[in-house]
Amino acid sequence: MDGLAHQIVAGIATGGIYASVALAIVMIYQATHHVNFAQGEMATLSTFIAWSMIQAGMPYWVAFFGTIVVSFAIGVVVERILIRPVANAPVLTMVGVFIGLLLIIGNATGWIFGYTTKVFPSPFASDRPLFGGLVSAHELGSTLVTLAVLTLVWAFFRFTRLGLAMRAAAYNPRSARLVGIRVGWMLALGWGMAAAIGAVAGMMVAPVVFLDPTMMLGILLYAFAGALMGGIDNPAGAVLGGFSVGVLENLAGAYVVGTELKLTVALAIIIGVLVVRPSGLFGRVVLSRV
Amino acid sequence: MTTSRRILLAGSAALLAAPRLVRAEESPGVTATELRIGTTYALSGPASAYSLIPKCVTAMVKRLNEEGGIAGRKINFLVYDDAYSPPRTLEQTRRLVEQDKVAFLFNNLGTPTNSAIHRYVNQRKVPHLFLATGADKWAEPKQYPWTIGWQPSYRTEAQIYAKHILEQKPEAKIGLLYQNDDFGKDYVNGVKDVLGPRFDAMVKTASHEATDATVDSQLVSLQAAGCDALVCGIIPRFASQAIRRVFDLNWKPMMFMSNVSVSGSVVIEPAGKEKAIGLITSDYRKDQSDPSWADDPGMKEWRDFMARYIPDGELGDNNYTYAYGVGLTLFQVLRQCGNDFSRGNVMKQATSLQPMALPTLLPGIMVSTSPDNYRPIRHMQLQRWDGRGWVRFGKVIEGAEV
Amino acid sequence: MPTLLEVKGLKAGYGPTHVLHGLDFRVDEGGVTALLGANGAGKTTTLRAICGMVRTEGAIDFLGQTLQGRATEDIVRRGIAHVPDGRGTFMELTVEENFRLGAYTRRDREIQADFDRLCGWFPRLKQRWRQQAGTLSGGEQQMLAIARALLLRPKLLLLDEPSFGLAPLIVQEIFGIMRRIRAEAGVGILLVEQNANLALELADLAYLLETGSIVMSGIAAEIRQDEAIRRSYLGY
Amino acid sequence: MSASKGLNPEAAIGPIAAPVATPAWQRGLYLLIGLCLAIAPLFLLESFHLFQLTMAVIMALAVLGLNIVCGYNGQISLGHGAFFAVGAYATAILMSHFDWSFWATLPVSAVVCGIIGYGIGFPALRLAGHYLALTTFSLAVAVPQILKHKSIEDWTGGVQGLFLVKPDPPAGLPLSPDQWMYVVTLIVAGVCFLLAWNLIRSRIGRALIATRDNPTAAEAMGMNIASLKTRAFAVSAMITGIAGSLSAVAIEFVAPDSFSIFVSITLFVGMVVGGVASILGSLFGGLFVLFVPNIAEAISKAAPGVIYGVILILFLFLLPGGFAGLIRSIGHRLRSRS
Repeated sequence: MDGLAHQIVAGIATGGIYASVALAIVMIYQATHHVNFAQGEMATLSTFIAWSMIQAGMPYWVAFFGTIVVSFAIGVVVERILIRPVANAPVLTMVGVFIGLLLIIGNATGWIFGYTTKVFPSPFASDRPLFGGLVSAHELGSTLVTLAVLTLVWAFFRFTRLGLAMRAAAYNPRSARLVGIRVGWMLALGWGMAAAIGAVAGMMVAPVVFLDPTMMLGILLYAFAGALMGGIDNPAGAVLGGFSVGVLENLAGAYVVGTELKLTVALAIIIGVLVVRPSGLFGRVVLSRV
Repeated sequence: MTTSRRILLAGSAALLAAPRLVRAEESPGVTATELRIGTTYALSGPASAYSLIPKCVTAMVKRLNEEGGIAGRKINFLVYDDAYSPPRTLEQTRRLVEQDKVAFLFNNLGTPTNSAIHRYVNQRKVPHLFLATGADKWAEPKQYPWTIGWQPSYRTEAQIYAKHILEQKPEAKIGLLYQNDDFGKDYVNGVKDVLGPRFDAMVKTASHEATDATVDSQLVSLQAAGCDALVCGIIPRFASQAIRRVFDLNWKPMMFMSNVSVSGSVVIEPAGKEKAIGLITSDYRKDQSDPSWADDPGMKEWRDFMARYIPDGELGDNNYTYAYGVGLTLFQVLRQCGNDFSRGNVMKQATSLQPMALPTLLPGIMVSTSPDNYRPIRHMQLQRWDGRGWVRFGKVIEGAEV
Repeated sequence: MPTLLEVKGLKAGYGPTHVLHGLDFRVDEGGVTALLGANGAGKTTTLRAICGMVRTEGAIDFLGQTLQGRATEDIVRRGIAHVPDGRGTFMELTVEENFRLGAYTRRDREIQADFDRLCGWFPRLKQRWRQQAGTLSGGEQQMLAIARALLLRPKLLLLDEPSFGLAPLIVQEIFGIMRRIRAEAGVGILLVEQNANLALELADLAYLLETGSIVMSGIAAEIRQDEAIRRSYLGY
Repeated sequence: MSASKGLNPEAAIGPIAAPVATPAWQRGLYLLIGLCLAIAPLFLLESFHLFQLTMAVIMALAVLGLNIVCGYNGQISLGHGAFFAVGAYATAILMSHFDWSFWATLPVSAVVCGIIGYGIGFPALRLAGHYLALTTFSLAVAVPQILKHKSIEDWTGGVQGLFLVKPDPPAGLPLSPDQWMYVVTLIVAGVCFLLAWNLIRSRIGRALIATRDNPTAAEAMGMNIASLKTRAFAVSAMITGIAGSLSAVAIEFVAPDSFSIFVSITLFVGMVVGGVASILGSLFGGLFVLFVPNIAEAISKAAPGVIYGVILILFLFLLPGGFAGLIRSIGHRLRSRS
């Protein structure tokens, strides 16, 4: 049973990675009601930007916050240039643009920074592993960072005027305009914030999985599963979902289906949740009477 | 110039044979002034980290052409992108063979990709030389006489580890961590070769996917199974993770790492130099980050070449040392061809290389081939990480004898 | 009473087709103007045109300034609140959040006071304060939509068929509230309604639309008295 | 739009007008021209280009499959590479393990893909728009992993893949294997295109389009939307699966690495660039996905993917109807001028 406990702890540690990316996905969904396929690539690009800053000699935290600012700007620019023009187009067009974005950002990152694996530093001391070596100080630290981001995001949406306006703009843009909300800017803001959160996720993930342009492809899928499990419009649920997927993946891999099908576990969770309980395990069910 | 002298000496026996004078125009890809050679590589996409290899070979070809080329001919080295997709490899290979009419193919990248063209090139009788893959299947001269590998296969490497474990810890419980693809599976096969029927009782396997975030879960399983030896057939990214995690878990197995993932600067340093102490691998190349090769003439030759031809190249990347070795092997074949670059003769010379040392290979490791030996490099030496560098121990081991 | 909204030669439509063919009408400050007409006459489009939600030609002047070519958000920020067809409440958000959104553009300190005042007007909303708007009944949603619009502290309120789909009793209640708005808030109202009788009772001015043109206009009370008009145009 | 005030007539018509009947002689003429265009390369091209063209036709067929469910029926799929893979493996397994002839494997491959497509069509019913895209995207990412799973390794050859051999030209026909492969591909693809053409122009085809453009109205007209959508998925999977079968024999090799997520993305790009909801567009799409990587490689050796993405977005922005839309609008302009 010792093995089981270890698997669970290790799963939580990996789950922290998924949770941070899931949070970014939920963020963009809350703000824009889009599921951004290029989220992983954008986060990876941000992490490379941070890496370049650190390579150039900047202290870690300067690079950290600098990257957040730059990523925010990138998110806003992407929304303005690529998403805005097709805002009223069919979903197919939108999905097409996301795929195009994925191709462009993913390949451009590889082109600029190369595909060799790079080391990304952690701000947390790594000499004393915890829980019998199952969790590194970095994993604990990054989980705390994720929870801090979650708290910030939650407070922002729950208590601030801007947060409420962003949710309103996403739910019902026409009505949002009628209360004077500048919907276009809310969407751009949402993209910016999602990109910034993605950057944080990338910077927390990279010290563990090492930095390369394809770092996020697998993670993104688990993160999607986590986000859906928690309810795609529920940040806290997404974080919880991310951790759950980490644990589930380990348990299923170690005891049920074998490690060759871990990705398929994520696929099964995605399909299962969407079909059986589309609002997620922790999501609110939206009732509407017409 | 040291290069050519070294190779001249090594290949003197072949040079003594009188060149058969065949009109060059009769062979595809060969004119009076040009020799055309092609390859396919992943120049784009995830596997394009390896694109440094053709980049290096192209630079070597440039140097060779500046020095006068081969038998009065300039070499034209064509590199096409297959994005590591087998169907694309076939398309690009057919383009090279049928449209560009290359004399032969050299150092194509990847196992699935080369598998897709394996039969095509053999049907067409196009030499398919020194592939950039460590799979075991390229040494079948009877069925596929036109295809030949270069580096020792992963399977051979795994055999060496398994044998070493049996010598040191006959009652070991072996954990085998491998990536679930052709590369990783070869480690399973190699260990199986040595252990035979004892495999199931002695070995606990755990695979991971290239898309996985971490290999923590697998390591936890293997540790929980009571393994006291660990063989890892994994790529650098996961290697660093595994070294670090095994240390953190306070698990002290006899740990073996695929020589794909033992670069001091790429793998060991990220994991922590002290955390890797005791790690064992077997290699045929010199690790350029190892200070003991600082004054080695072979590595100096390589560094001079890099400084002149690829000044912006990342010297810590061992793709460059690999490329330098395989490139020199090609040039030796071309020199042995004399003036006859017909496909038949190219293949004949490629499969009759007298034992030859190369500047970027470990001392004592020779490249040699014969018509029934399609494994140019069969030797490796075990080495152990001592906290600062790799320390070789034991004698040079010939994989095929294991 | 001074003029609040003056519309001249308003043309509007979707794509290449015109739905409105040159309308002239006005709303006075604190007054109620009713737009009457059958389904498809262009009433909803007229309201949308004022709010900048469709492409328009002609003059739309609000407090002496043109609204032509402005974005919806800007028009709203000038003091025009629109309760559109389908109500435009935020179904997924709570009643409280809908209230907060209503006051989104305001920065004054009286927002809380307005919340209390409107809760007094709509006690049912107070009861459902933390419930999702989507769970409210149709009447409650209509009340929420009106409350949400009033929280903007508009000078002009555009109402698109507030009685649509509601039970007669609820309709009575809502019209009662509109009388109150008129009396207490001093807000000008442009009311689109199919229930001509109710609308004329409330309105000062009335315009009758038919296929995108005004076929008749006048003082509401007079039209209400005129049996001929009622018979031929309003059908009751 | 408010549902309470009736339907918006524009939305009901949709971006693509209902097909207009063409006179029979004209259709015959088009068919004849098409046939000549299709057969000519057999005699004009050397074998490498013929091989490329064969692959282009195969990709076109796969794009056609995607177009049926995605273009005509509006169910977004980013996972059609999965059906392509299943078709390829069905043929490869039957040919290499059981020595079936290529022709005999085709119906099996079609049926297997049809069943799997039908199966996937069910959860798809409950997923719309982004969610369906996301789910199928996940499927495509997971495909290589499933293909090499050890429980089916004896059949699939695991990571090593399977080898098979092109069908030989029938004795007496003076054709090389490459030429014969082209003919085989033409025949199979031609039949599929004709069937698809007829399907789209039939009552079912109109129902598919109606379901895409206005499900409420379609349901009100008595169409069984669930059954239409799942069947569309099945037919679509069948066609893409047959394309997979053809690709297996044309390449003579299948391996998990041949069916990465990029196959699915490629098909999607092919559909958008060729023309969404256009039979002819699928053909352009096939040509595009085969030849553009080469062009992209020529523009930028380092990042053809960037060029690919840029082309995709440019098409979405400037030519949402794809090549087919471009040709259609040129045709309209010419006709209205004369």
